[in-house]
Amino acid sequence: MIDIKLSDTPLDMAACIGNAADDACGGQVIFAGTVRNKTKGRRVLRLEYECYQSMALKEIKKIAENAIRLWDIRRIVIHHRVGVLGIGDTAVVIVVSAPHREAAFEGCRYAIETLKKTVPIWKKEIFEDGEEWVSAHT
Amino acid sequence: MIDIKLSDTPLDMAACIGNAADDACGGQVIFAGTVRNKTKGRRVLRLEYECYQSMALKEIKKIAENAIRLWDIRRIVIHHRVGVLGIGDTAVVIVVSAPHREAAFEGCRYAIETLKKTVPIWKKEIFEDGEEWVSAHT
Amino acid sequence: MKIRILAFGVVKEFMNSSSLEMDVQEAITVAALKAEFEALYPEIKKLKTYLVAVNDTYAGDDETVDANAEVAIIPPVSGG
Amino acid sequence: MKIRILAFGVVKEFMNSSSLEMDVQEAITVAALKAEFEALYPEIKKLKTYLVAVNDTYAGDDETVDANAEVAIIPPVSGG
Repeated sequence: MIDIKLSDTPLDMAACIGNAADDACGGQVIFAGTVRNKTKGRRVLRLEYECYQSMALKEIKKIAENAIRLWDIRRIVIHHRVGVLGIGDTAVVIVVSAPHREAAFEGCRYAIETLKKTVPIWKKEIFEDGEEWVSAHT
Repeated sequence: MIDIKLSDTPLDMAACIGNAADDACGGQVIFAGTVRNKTKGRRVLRLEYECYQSMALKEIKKIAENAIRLWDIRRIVIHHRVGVLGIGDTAVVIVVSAPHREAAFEGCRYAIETLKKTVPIWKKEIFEDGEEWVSAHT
Repeated sequence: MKIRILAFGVVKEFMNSSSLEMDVQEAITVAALKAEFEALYPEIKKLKTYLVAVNDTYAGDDETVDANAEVAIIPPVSGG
Repeated sequence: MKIRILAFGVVKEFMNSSSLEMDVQEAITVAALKAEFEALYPEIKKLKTYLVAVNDTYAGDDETVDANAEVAIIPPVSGG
């Protein structure tokens, strides 16, 4: 079971976890990416996320399908937020349910690592004294 | 920040996650261990957990302290359930918050692996046709 | 032929627009398209790297682009 | 001296009790205590392994146990 979503309203962690519930699973690993108050010592005011929606959904779906193909995983939920996020807000939630915990850990870590490399979502960090598209420049 | 608990009532996942929130953290990794409906093909009716409470709390505290010592982790929550659990019930919740996700993954996995080896908690699986203390015999 | 190019993130910002219509030769390759885009917007060369997507899929330099394709310039992603 | 031994899980089950008072020599080692316990309850030898905790802490075979100690027999744990 795959459940993916791009949302411009706050992510519902409880719903993500509930959607991944499965009586045949003994382990659930969840990754939540949240907005940190500092980047390399500079105080962050907020983040602005944008995405190439159709392609982002397609790439997220690929990640979910690959995770299920590569590990013994029964359910995977990947919800990503877009728009303006404040400190402490949740940008991404990934929930992986598997019969055994090893697969849940591996699949969840694979999903977030791959998402950060392949999914066309971009964030701009707004600092007190400027702003920057993360990872854009060396 | 360390938050540990042994509970004979259902674990409150939302509270565990909330307790681990930290504005200096960009990643939260959560492990939830749930009761599976089958073990090696045998249908499970329920699990019964018991613990050596004072020592279990001490060992869980050691795990939390070691995780914080070994990785750049700011908060760790470890709540474990005892008593009778039905299929789908949550037996353990571990939440690790860290500035960066790698530490959160490593710390969370370390915590559950170590908990399963060192913390004096025992579970008995009740099947349709018998019961068994998990791991007791070869 | 005319093709429409979508822009996101830092690219949208220096283009001052979320899309662009470019007049290019028929069946242009991704490599040739990149060269024309770089000529129009030299700022793109300051990026760490960038990719091109054709119809929602990352495209290699040798692929050709036809008139109906949805083309997007993909600066380094930073989701999560 | 008399010491009190706590039992859990499968041990509690075959002892039919959650604790036991044993009469042992002063400053008995953990190893000697295990031997006496095994003599009383041979079922313990069927376990994959077991440990002894003294005052809430895993204890090595060479450690000694005094009369006020809280001793526990720890069959293979299975939390999580």
